[in-house]
This record gives sequence, structure tokens and C-alpha cells, in this order.
Amino acid sequence: MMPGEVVSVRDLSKTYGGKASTIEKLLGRKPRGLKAVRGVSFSIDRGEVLGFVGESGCGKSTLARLIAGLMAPSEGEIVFNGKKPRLQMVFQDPFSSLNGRWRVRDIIAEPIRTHKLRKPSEIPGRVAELLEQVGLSAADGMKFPQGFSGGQRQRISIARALAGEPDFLILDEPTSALDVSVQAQILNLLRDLQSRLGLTSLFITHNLSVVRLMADRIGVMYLGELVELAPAHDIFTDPKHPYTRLLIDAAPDLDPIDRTLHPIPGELPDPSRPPSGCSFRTRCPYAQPLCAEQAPPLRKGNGREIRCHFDLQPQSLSVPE
Amino acid sequence: MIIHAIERILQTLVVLLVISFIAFMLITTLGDPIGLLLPPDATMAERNALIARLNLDQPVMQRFLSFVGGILQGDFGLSYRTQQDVGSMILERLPATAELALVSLLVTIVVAVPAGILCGVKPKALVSRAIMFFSIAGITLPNFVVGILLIAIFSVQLGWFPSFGRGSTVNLGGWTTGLLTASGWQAIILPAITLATFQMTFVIRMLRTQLMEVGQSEHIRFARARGLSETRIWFVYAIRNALLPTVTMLGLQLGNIIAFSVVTESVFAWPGLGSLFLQSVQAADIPVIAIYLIFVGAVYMVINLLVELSYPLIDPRLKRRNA
Amino acid sequence: MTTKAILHNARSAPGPTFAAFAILALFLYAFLVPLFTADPFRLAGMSIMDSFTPPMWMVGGNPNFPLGADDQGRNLLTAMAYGLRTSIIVGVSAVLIGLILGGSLGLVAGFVGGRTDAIIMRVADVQLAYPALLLAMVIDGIATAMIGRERSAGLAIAIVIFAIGIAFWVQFARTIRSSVMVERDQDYVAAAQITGRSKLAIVLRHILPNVMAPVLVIATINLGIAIITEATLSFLGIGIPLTHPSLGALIRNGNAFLQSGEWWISAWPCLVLVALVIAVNVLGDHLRDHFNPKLRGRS
Amino acid sequence: AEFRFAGPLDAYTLDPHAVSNTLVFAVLRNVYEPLVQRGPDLSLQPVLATEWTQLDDLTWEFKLREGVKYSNGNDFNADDVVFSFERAKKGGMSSHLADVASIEKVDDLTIRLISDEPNPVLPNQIVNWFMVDQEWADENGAQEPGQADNSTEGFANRNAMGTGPYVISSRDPGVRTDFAANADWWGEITGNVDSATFFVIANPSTRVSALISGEVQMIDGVPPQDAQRIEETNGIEIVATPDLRTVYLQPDMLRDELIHGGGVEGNPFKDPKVREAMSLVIDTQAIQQRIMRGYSTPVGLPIAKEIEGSTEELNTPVTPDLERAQQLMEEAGYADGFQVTLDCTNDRFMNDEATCLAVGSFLAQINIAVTPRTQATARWAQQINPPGYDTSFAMLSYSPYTYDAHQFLTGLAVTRDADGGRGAFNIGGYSNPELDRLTTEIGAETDQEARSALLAEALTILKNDHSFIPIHQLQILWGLQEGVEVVQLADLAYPLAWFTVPE
Amino acid sequence: MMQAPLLTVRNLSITLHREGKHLPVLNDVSFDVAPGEVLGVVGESGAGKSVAGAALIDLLVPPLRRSSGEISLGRDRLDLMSPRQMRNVRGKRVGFIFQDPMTSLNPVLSIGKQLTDTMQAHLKIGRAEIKRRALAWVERVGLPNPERILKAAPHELSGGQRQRIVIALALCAEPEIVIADEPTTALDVSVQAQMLDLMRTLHKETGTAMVLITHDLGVVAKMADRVAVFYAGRVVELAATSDLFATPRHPYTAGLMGATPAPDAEGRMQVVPIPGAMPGIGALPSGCAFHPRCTRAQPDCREIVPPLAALEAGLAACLHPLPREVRS
Ligand SMILES: Nc1ncnc2c1ncn2[C@@H]1O[C@H](COP(=O)(O)OP(=O)(O)OP(=O)(O)O)[C@@H](O)[C@H]1O
Ligand SMILES: Nc1ncnc2c1ncn2[C@@H]1O[C@H](COP(=O)(O)OP(=O)(O)OP(=O)(O)O)[C@@H](O)[C@H]1O
Ligand SMILES: [Mg+2]
Ligand SMILES: [Mg+2]
Repeated sequence: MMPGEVVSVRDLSKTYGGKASTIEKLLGRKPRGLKAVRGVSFSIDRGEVLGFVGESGCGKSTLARLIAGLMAPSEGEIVFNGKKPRLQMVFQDPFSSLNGRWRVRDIIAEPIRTHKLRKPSEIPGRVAELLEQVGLSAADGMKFPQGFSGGQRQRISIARALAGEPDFLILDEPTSALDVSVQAQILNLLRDLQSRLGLTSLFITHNLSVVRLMADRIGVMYLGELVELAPAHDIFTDPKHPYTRLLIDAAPDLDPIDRTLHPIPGELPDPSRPPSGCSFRTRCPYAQPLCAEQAPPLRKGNGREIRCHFDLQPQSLSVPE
Repeated sequence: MIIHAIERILQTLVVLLVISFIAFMLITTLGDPIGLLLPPDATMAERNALIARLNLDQPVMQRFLSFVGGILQGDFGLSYRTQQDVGSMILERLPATAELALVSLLVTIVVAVPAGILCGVKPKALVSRAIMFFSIAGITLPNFVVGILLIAIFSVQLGWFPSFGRGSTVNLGGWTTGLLTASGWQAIILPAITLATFQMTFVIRMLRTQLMEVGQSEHIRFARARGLSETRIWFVYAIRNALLPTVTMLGLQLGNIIAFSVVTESVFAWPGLGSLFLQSVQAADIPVIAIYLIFVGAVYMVINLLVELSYPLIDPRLKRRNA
Repeated sequence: MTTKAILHNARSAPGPTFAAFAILALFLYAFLVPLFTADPFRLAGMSIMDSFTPPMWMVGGNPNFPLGADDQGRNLLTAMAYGLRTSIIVGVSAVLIGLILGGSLGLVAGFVGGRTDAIIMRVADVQLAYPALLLAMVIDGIATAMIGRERSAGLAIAIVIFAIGIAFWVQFARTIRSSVMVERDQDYVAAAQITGRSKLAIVLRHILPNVMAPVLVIATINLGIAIITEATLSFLGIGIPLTHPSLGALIRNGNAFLQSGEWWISAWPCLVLVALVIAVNVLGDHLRDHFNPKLRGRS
Repeated sequence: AEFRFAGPLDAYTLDPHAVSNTLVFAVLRNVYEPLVQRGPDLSLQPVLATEWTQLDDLTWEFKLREGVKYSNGNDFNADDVVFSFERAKKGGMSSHLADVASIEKVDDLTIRLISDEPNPVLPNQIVNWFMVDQEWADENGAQEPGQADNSTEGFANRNAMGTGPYVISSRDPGVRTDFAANADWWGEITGNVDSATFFVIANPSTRVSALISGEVQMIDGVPPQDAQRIEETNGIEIVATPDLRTVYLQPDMLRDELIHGGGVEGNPFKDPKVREAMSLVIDTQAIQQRIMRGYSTPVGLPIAKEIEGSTEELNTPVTPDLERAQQLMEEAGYADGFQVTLDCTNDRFMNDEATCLAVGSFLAQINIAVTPRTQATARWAQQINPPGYDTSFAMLSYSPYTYDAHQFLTGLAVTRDADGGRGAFNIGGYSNPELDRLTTEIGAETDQEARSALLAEALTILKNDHSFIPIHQLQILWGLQEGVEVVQLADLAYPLAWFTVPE
Repeated sequence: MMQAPLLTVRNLSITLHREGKHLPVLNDVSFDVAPGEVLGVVGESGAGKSVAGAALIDLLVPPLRRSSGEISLGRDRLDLMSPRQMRNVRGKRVGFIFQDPMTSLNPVLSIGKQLTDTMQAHLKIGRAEIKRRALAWVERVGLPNPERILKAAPHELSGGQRQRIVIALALCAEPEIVIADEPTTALDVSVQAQMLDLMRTLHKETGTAMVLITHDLGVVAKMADRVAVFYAGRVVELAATSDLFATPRHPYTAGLMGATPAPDAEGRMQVVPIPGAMPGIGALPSGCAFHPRCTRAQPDCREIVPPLAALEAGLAACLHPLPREVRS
């Protein structure tokens, strides 16, 4: 673990299911588990925002939950710098992440009370301060979450996270459920807090534009694996992994003149039976026989990591299938 | 699938063993069979002899094992009250109760399914509200009141149906059935209706709630958006989705049906297991009570297992992948 | 609830509102009348010579017995209040037992999951095979054998309550369990976990308040079933003695006189029972539809 | 003609020697026959014995009827009687033969019964001792009466084979029993029933419905309150006859404390004044009118008026006298009363529960706070019967099948034997040495007149001690379709051979 | 549009009945769709897009109700039709694609059954022909092994495969127009591009007109010929796609574009949020509903409800529209 790092993750794997019933054991059958996260390693520096993108089901949330300690990894470890840091998380669904039976002020005060961060008498003041920090009014504390829109709820979520004075903040798709206009508000709020509080965070999303806006470094996940990890700028200007490239192209931009679409061919394989060798080979336009035989190693260099046998050349970028 | 079934059966067996242990403890705790068996003027020597003959001087566990051993060999002991073989008593009474339950199920289906569909499809219609109200009355009027009223009207006043018994029965290799004779059918109508009132309420409500829920689902909206007829939508697209919970509920209700058959049978002097149980309870006939309870538990488990195994027929989502 | 809300409710759902008022009225009847009248079941106050007095508007009626008297000469008007009180106490207590027992088991099963859950649910399966009626008969027998003969009326009531309550736990446990399994995966629980709240605190402070709504609905509906079950037990001669009667015991007692023309002995208690149970069910049904998240937007 | 009738309970078993139960005897007397039996006038009549004489104090000789055949064609003879004696001795009704020490076969058609002590009324005691065919029993392994402790069911439990007027053509225990006339019966069926079906309908209102709707021609156990309605219904009528069963109360007079009661030191029931006071406040006339709707007979003794030993004078019910009762209570020092639990049945006979409650309300007048505890008979019996006698106050009933008060005295009134012989059913533990002595004397007295005097003397003691508080004698209430003619016997039997039904 | 419109919607208003009050959900909405045209409908969540779509073929359920408006399909007035007539329009003349492929299909019936039922309801052709067409449709929406797919239950297919089936179901009776309510919102970017590609191909092949409801401006930019922007139950701007993206005239349209993260000229990401939130039902501000969030709001915006008025190109409902050249 390097000195500036807040958290370092090594060879993290998580398998869902896979427990055999007594009879299955007797019959010697092994049920197939679902490996949601497979051998992921990375670390996050203090004050850094690490972004993660990938398609639905690629294991992003699983990763977030593992790091948050909500479940135990099947393999690998998560090492924090020094004692276990205070951690907070903001979730995707603004409706399920707030307890509808609690008043907003109690929701926000819960981390403060649990960690005894303030004297009881100071709590109301602190809650009001946090509410204002996320753009709500102190009076909103008296209401129940039902009285708020999705965007406002996400603000409450953020206020709750901040209330815990986290050393490390996990944001799992904090804006995916929101409208663009509200998303923009939340993203701006987060950026603002980032710069003011110097938060270290893990930012998970499936929206490339959003991660590009928010993150310093970006990891791209495919079928539970980290296929590419690089500084945000490099990922977009010079993607090295074919999947990254295709993903960037697949999102329609706002240009009504060039109407070409760039779908990624094929479909996400069943995560419980990932393909042999390179997991992306079934959809990769550049796949070679080698890709089916050998799992590509993680290659590092230039502050980047890539899990591919080959280097993607700029001229091959526009090669259609 | 097969593995799952085997697993369930094994679990069921364990559960049955537990039931039989409880039932056995009933025998031992429900007091002193000696007091019931011996004439009051028996001497101490006679008493001790009987205790030894019944193995009552042995440890409970050992007695339990020989009890289970006896059951496995088909020896269920004798009734204190009638001194008959408990196994054959239960088997003799089984057909009556089974047919009553079956016909009442039939009545339920014939009446409650259309009513439930109507209520689910048009929850606000006056008919639906009326059905809902009467269905509440179905579980409100105690079963015995329903039975007595039906007898007063249909047997005494109108003379359409007999007020008691099973009519004439036909013996088919040990199974006596009343379903092959006209008088048998006449006799089963009133008790079956009485027993059905209770289940009907549940089926109507279940179907209604389910259909109301399904009716609001996206796939029904989509079916409507594709121009399918309402009949097709409700009777093919919606009902299949509402069926599973209803069938499950009916399976789980079986215990209640068995219990309420006690009341119904007692009112109609229906010669089934329910009357037998009631007579046995009143006479503290513990061997019969114990075996009855085990039997009821076993039937319940088996039927619910069958219900569960039938799920994939109703809902393909419940097919196990590794079938 | 404000007066305005009540008025609005009354207009949009007249049935449930009426049912609520009926329940209130019956509760008042059951709990106020005994405060102001002599216990008609005290043997000392009874006179067999008053027996079978018909309702006051019939030939031979007596204004002292507005609804008539039963076979022991008890005033049916007050007797029913006492009976109703017993029925309500039995119903409410049985439901509470079922709720507390089933609730806690359901919470544990749903939250802990795994083997604990499997065991609890298997036991629940077994339990379902033995509904209140069977159970009460058996428990009644065992209790007599074990506790001995000192079966005061109070104990008989306790046995019936216990038996019915026990039979109810499964439904509560299943409902709570499935709600808990939904809630347990909600993000607000994860948030509390990350914050470092203890499991107990999460279950009690976060999950419990969120799973109570469906439970309340079941509770109302089961209240009706409990009262009926008790009545049926009385009919079978098991359960609450005539010295401390419930509505069911009164109906059973009156049943003997259905054919002989003294219809009022069973008719009034039957009427009160039906009114109570229908009211409770109408209310319960309303609540069920109201709380059903899948039916949101309908009403 | 065909006859269909219904009653509340079924005979538990068809084995005539397995249990001592009125209902079993009531059904079986159509199939099996005893040596002697009671006729419609309750007098002893010859059945399988044609004559009987007391040879000496200890020996009775019976001449057997000639040419009697079992319905399987076997001859009835003295061997069968000897066999039936030994068989019955092993069964649950052996008490009926308790006084008979041994049996002796004199020739094929003569037997002798030998007792240990002089017994002038022995024939009266054996009216329910039915004769079973030895060969039949041997063939079917039914040598012993079925008992619950055997692990396999006895053959005779479901199969009957006797010498009687009917055979059981089919049977579904607890449901129905079909009778068919026995063409080879030695006697003559005076009625016209050649096949009959007995249905068990436990629920009284269903039973009444079945009669009104015409599904059955007769029902047993008409609830008294429904009798009037039935009488008023066209084509249906009620017939009633006194049942010899008498209902009475007995407090616990043996223990020094009330085990189910309180509010008092010691046991107030030991004081005869208290017991007298109790008998003075229970208005048996009111119970008869209100609860039994006239279908019962208030009594002054715990035995029925038809029983040998009962006299008009002794058996006249007490006239209630509240003042006197209160005065007695005061004299006894219990003016403030006490509490006690009254143990009653709720399914044994008509309106037992209501009677129990009514008793409670009467006793409340002298401040005895009664808590009625009503239970199913099985439980009630388990509680109060020997050896526990676990009661302080019980409502009981009894019907001596010998129709003789001496049976009551030996079984229920004399001081309890330590080994559970005499006085075993003296639930209240009453004890009066004088009565004990008289009872023994009556047993040995063969002179009828002297015996009657002794009986009267004993019953007077019983009455004056107020150790039994009589309530009423029950009645047998049958509902009939018009045109059905029946003979009602005090022992609840259904003598089908004497019934006539419209063709 | 030169051609006579296929679908005409005039002054469509929809109200929500709650606690005795009638709250407007959709207000005076008018638009047309020409044969073969793709009309994009965008707007924030709750703007009334889905309600408008559902109202076209009378799929509204209580407490929502159409309070006024004319809807014509060709020469036929859909708003005057009886339920029976409407049933022959649904699926047959107007296809509908729902948002969520996971819930749009009946979980207990096979794909084949759902497909053949739909065709049977509308096409007077024989069983064998229907079977043949069902197979053809499965193939046409790009699914391999159509025989197997027809037998499969919905849960055996992936999200993308299901959405393809939903598209086939909407198109199988060859409707004149398809209403697609957020057909790709629930899908991943990679599948979304596939789906859009498929829809575009089918659209070209069949010439079916389309109303494409989405809140993703990117989708509109790639798919639509014209775009209607909804805000708080009204159409605030209606213009040809290229015009709209080049020069949005309504401040709300411009705001939506600004709020979508996009790289600026130097490749730096930018977002400019619209302050505040869209008003909820029954909480409409007076005048222009957008004025509380609008940076250009003037006092008159608070009083006058701006009508949808023709500008140089397209229509906008704004008293102070942005000048043509505002977009950088
Ligand atoms: N509790 C669970 N049990 C079994 N499988 C699970 C569980 N949670 C997730 N999975 C599976 O693990 C894989 C990864 O899921 P995860 O939620 O981490 O994906 P994700 O990238 O966050 O997707 P999304 O973008 O949809 O949130 C998926 O295939 C999912 O079906
Ligand atoms: N069944 C209903 N009951 C009550 N309100 C409804 C109902 N359906 C829609 N609404 C309301 O009508 C308004 C318009 O809803 P609509 O679904 O058309 O919005 P939308 O623009 O499609 O939004 P989204 O992007 O979320 O799909 C919303 O405020 C919504 O809450
Ligand atoms: Mg996720
Ligand atoms: Mg929508």
C-alpha cells in the first residue's frame, strides 16, 4: 500500500450462489456460482475520484458493496490505509435509499449520532448546515422523504453521507435515476463539494459522459473484470481496449447531422458462463484465435492498465465489423 | 427439479417424524390410559400387568421408537373407545372426507372462480361489490350456523336433500364412494356447500386481488395496446398469472378445510374423519387422535408438495434450469 | 385525521367508514354495558323462572328483558355485552399472540435468512396443517391433562386464546418475512449498515416500521377469523364455559332452542357476531386494498 | 317392513363382553340373548333359560331352552354358557358376574351358578350377560373379549353372531348398523320389522330434522325443548317413558378440606345441616318445568321410583324451604357461605349443563357460590372416578341394572373399600357404619318381605343423612312417525322385535 | 410538411381526478405526424409524454381522463370511437412499444403464443400463415434460432432479446404508426444502439410513421425527423430535428441541451443545470409554467400563458424566445 492511498483492492472476487444443497453434495454435483467480480485490483489516492463504468450486470454495484463492507469478498482483500476509514455511500435509487418512516433530519443525523461526531445539542445545527450545503432548507428537515422529488432525495442522501464526515465516499450511480436537468444539478453539487471538501471517492455509473465529467481516473469493467484503467482524459482520447472504444462510440451524441449508430455487436454473455479466454472476445471485432485460448494478462504502463492481448491502433478505430 | 422434489420429500419426512413425536408425546402426556382402560374396580396387580403390557414402564424414547416401528409396519394400535384398529378406522372414514373435500372444492371452483374473476375485472361494479359483501358473510357466519340453516331450508322445508349421512355408497375395492349413486350425490350437496362457503370467500378474494394487480401490470396494458379482446386478456393473459397464488392458497387452506370438515361433518352426521376426530376428542381416545394428527399432517404435506411440483405447469418461470 | 379528511373518507368509502363506526359502537357496547349492569352470569342473580322470556314486543315479553331471556333466565341484552366483551378479548389477544410470535419469527427468518429461515419456515409449513380448530381441541386436552383439573373460566379462555393465537403466527411470520426480505435489500438498510448501526437497531428502528402496514391488515382480518373460530370451538363443546361466555358460547347455547321456537336466544348473539365480523372484514379489506402497493393509483 | 331410526351414539363395540355399557347392551339385545331378561313390565322373563331355581343359599340352577340355534346354525347348549361365563369374566363387564364364583355344567341343558355369599337377586344381575357360541369364537379367534390393550382388534368387535331375533347384516361403526330378521329365531317377532337400520346422528337438531323430513321413522334422544314442536308437527309424535337413570348431587364428605373450593376453613359438607340446607333450596320442580319441559320426574331419593326398595313416601321430592335452609346454614356456622366447584358433564344426558347451572343459581340463595365446571363425560369421568375422586362436589347419575336399590347401596353408598371393591363409586366418600351393616344384611336376606323392610331402613338413613341430593329421574324421549308403534324399555334398549311400522 | 398528416392531435387535454378535483395533466397539446415520419417527443419525467401517448389509443386508466381534444388517424376520429372500434385500431393501425422489456411480456405465456395471438386478432389469415409470419418476424428483429425463441418463455430471453420481441409484437399486424414510449431507456448503451438501429431499419422497410417518446436528447438527435418538447403538460417547442439542435428557441429546450454533459470545444466536459424543478401536477405556476426556472423570464411571463406560435422554423411557446443564433 502506497502512502497516499486511501484504499487498495487486491484480486477482489465475488461469487454469488454456488452453495450446494445436501443432496447435491451427496450426488457430487457442483452448482455453478455466478462470478460477479473477478480478480479486480486497484487503489485510490487521497482526494482522488476514481470512476467506474460498464454495462448493466458487469459487477459495478457488487464491487461497491464489497468495498463498503456490505458483504464479504469470496477472494482477495480490501486494504485501507491505517485504521478502517469512515465510509459513506450514495445509492442509485433515491426512493429506496431513504427510510420513508423517518424524518429527514433524523435520517441525516443518524451517522452523526452513531459515530458521536457532535454533542447532542449541536446536532440540529449541524443538520441544518448540511441541508443548506446540499441546497435544501433547514425547514425541510421536518418533512418525510415522501415529500421530496427524486433529485431532492438524492440531495438528502448526499447530506446523510456528508454527515458521517467520510474519509471515503462511494457513489453508486447517484444520478442514473434522475432527469438530465436534475442530474446536472446533482453533478454540479458533487463537483462543488469535491473541490471544497477534497473528498476521496469511487464514482460508479454507466454513463460515459457523466464519468468523464466527474472522475480523475476511470476503470472500465466488462463481465466482472477490470478491462481498462486510465486517467479520464486518456480513456476518451486514446482508448486502448476495444471494449472501451466501442462503448464510447455506442452512446448517441447530440449531433443530428451525423446519424450513424455504432452498436456493439452481440450480447452480454451469461455472467455465470463467461467465455473462455478473453471475456470480450465474443463481441470483439478484432478477436483472434489466441483470444479464445488464453485469458489476456493485465498489462500496465504509463499509469494505465489494460487487459487485452493486443494494442488497439488508432487507425483501426473506425474499422467496422 | 427431481433433486428439488427429493429434497422436499426428505424434509417432509423429517417433519412428519417430528409430528409423530409430538403426537406420541400427546399420548403420554394426555394422561393415564390405564384409567380409561381398566374398570374402576381393578386391583393393583391388574393395573401393573396392564402397565407392563402397554410398555408404559419403559423410557419414553424407547416407546416412541416402537410406536414409530409399529406405524411403519402398519400397526397403529387400537382405539380406547371402540377397540378397533386405528389404521382401519381411519381408512374406513377417509373416503367420505376425501369426497366431501373434493366436491366442496368443485363447488368452490364452479362458484368462486367466475365470481372472483368478475370481482377482479370489474371491482367497482355493483355485482362485484355484492359478491364481495356476501363472500365476507361466508366467513362471518360460523360454519355450523350455515349447516343448520341449510338443513332447515333444504331438508326440512323443501325436502330436496337429506339432512344427514352419505346416502348409499358403492364399495370399490375398499374405497366406498357415494359419487356413483344418485342418493350419494344428493347427500353430498349440502355438506359440500357448507364446507365450501369458507374456501369460496378466500378464493374470490384472492382472485380479485390478484386480477386487480395483474390488471394493472405492464404486460396487460401491452396486450390491450395490441388490440387483443378483453375476454382474451382476462381469461388467457391475466388469469394464468393469478392462478399460481390462488392454487397455492388453496393448498395452504387444506388444513382449514380439514379442520372445518370436523364441524360440517358433525352437523350433517357425515361419516368422515372429522366426525371420528370429534368423537375421539370427546372420549379422549388418544390413539385415534394421535394417528389422525399424523395422518392429517402427512396428507397436508403430500398435497402441498404436489401443488408445489405443479408450479412449473402454471408458471414457466418456476422451471428449474438444471432440470 | 382531520374532520375534513374523515368527511372526505366517508364520501369516497362509505362502507369502510360505516364499518369503523359500527366497530366503535360494538366496542362501546361491550365495554361500557358491563360497567353499569350486574353480571348476568353470576349465578346468584339468576332466576330460572325468568327463563325463555321472549323479547319485550312479543306476547309474554317483559320490559326488564328487552331482547328476551335465555334458558337460564339471563337478560340477553346485557348477556350479549359480556359475551361480546369476551369475544373481543379473545380475538384481540389471539391476534396479538400471533402477531408477536409470528412477527418476531418472521423478522428473524427474513433478516437472518439461511438455515434459520429454512427451519422457521418448515415449522410454519407443519403448523399450517393444524389450524386453530384442530389445535385448540388438542391443546385443550393436553392442558387439562397437564395443568390438572383446576380449569377456571379464566384458564379456559387462556387456552382458547393461546390455541388460536398459535395458529395465526404463520401468516404473520410469512408476511413479515417476505416484507423483511424486500426491505432488507433496500438501500436505506445498506446505508444504515455502512453507518455502523447494529443489526438489532437496523431491524427494530429501520425495518420494523416499514413492514407493519400489511401486518395490520392481516391483524384486522384475523380478528374476525379468531372470533369465528372461538365461536366454532364453543359449538364443538370445547372452549369457553357458559359461566364466562363468549358470543360463540351464547350461540351454541341458543342453538338448542332453534327448533323449539325460542329463536331469540341464538339469533341476537348471531346477529351481533355477524355485524362485528363483517365490520372488521370490510375495514380489513379496505385497508388491504389501500396498503397494497401494487394497487396504487386505483383508489 | 323396513325400519329406520337414529340415535345420538353408537355402540362402541359388538363384543357383548368387552365393556359394560348401556348402549352396547341396547343394540346387542337384538342379536345376542341372555339367560333371563326384563320384559316390557320390567319383570324377569325367561329367554335362553326356561326356568331357574335357587338350590341353596349359594347355588342357582338354570334350565336351558331346547332347540335354540345360533344364526350360523350351531346349537346352543350348556357348553356355550360355560364358555360365555369364562369369556365374560375376562372382559370389561365382568362386574355383572362379580358375585358368581364359578359355573357348573350339569348336563347339556342345565347349568349352575355358584356364588361365595348368599345372593337372592342373582338372576337380576345377569340380564346383560349374553351368550356367545363357543365354536364360532374358536373358529374366529374370538375366545377373549376385545380390549384396548391387545394390539390387534378382536374379531367379535365388529362381528356378531348370536341367538337373537336379528342378525347384523352390515355395520359401519359410528355411522350405521343394519339389522335383518333372523328367520331361524326360536321365538316369535311380535312386531313387523324384518329389516332395520340404525343411524348415528350426534347433533340433536340434525336428528330432529331427519325425523321431521321423514328420513327416519324414529329418533332417540329428543331434546325436551323440541318435544312440543314435534308434537305439534303433523304426523309426528313424542313417546316418553321413565328412564331409571337418576340425577343427583354428591358433595365430598371425606376430605377435611375443600379441594375445589374456598372461602372457608375445613369441609362444610361434613355437616349434615349444610347438606340438608342444600337439598332444601334446589327447586327440582322448577328444573323439571323449565329445563326439562316436564320430561323428568323429580325424586326424593337418588334412585328411580321403579327401583326395588323405592317407596312413594321415601321418594317424594323435598319441598323447597329457603327460610329453613338459611336457618340451617346459620346453625352450621356457614351463614356467609363458601365457594365450591361443581363438576358436571355436558354431553352425558339431556340438558345436563343447564341443570348444573340451575343448581348453581339455587345454591347461591344460601351463599354457596358455585362454579360450575362442565366437561365431556370422558374427561369428567377420568377426573372424578376412582381412584382419584378428584372433586369436592359433583353432579352424578346412576341406574342400577338389577333394578334393585341394593346395587346402589353396595356400589355407591357404603363406605369405600380400601381395594376398590364395595363403595367404589361412592364419589363423595360418604360413610355410615349403620348403613354398611344394613347393606350387608340385605345382600344375604332371602326373604322378600324382610328384605324390603331392611331396604326401607337403609334408604331412610340415606335420606336423613342428605349425603345424596336427588334432582330428578330422566325420561326416555323418542320422536316417532305416526303409525310407528314401539315398546320403550327403561334400560334404553331398542327391542326391534316388538316394533310395528306402517307397511 | 407537404403531405397530409397521418395522425393529427388537436387540443388534447387530460385531467387527473383526485379527491374530487380535476387537475390538468396535459394541456391543449397539438401535433401531427406525417406518414413515414418520426416525431420525437422529449421532456423531463412527468412532463406528460407517456400520458399523451397512451391517450392516442385510449389506454388511459382512471383516475386519468381525456377532457377534450381531437385525435384523427387518417380520416378516422379516434377520440369518437367505441371501445370495440378502438380495439381494431390498437395493434392493427397503431402499434405501441412499451418502455420496460422486462415487464411488457406476459411472463407465463410463450413468445410464440403472444405473437400469434396478436396477429390472429387483426389479420384474416390462416394458422399456418400466422406461424410462418411469426417465425419471419422473430428473424426480422434479428433473433437467432426463431423456432426455439417462439417456444421460449420470456424469462428465458435477455433484456435486449425481449425488447426485440416487443418491437415485433408492435409491428406484426403492420400498423400505420407506432408509438414507442421510451423503447431504450431501460437498456444499456450497447443494446440501445442495437435497438435504435433495428427500429430505424424496420422503419425504413415498412414506412411506418413513428412517435418516439424519450428523454434522451441523443436518441432524438439520431432518430427523429421532427421533435416536440414537452414541459409540464404542454408542448413548448416543435421543430425539425436539425433546427431544434442547431437553434433551440425555447429556453427550456436550450436548458435541456446545456444540462446534458458534453465536451466543449476543448474537450472539457460541461454541464449547466436548469435551476429548480418541474412543477408537479396541480402546482402549476401562473403564466408560463417554465418562468420560475427561466433565466430570461420577464414580468409578463408570470401572467400570460404563451401559445405555441410559429417562428421562422418550427413552433415555440415562449413570449421571449431565444434568438436564432444563441447556440454556440
Ligand atoms: N444478490 C445476488 N445474488 C446473485 N446474483 C447477483 C446478486 N446481486 C447481483 N448479482 C448478479 O451479479 C452480477 C453483477 O451485478 P451488479 O449488481 O454488481 O451489476 P451492476 O454492474 O451494478 O449492474 P447495474 O448497472 O444493473 O446496477 C449480475 O449478473 C447480477 O445478476
Ligand atoms: N395513473 C396515474 N395516476 C396518477 N397520476 C398519474 C398517472 N399516470 C401518470 N400520472 C401523472 O401524470 C403526469 C404525467 O405522467 P407521464 O407518465 O405522462 O410522464 P412522462 O413524461 O411520461 O414521464 P417519464 O419520463 O417519467 O415517463 C405525471 O405527473 C404523473 O405523475
Ligand atoms: Mg448497479
Ligand atoms: Mg413516460
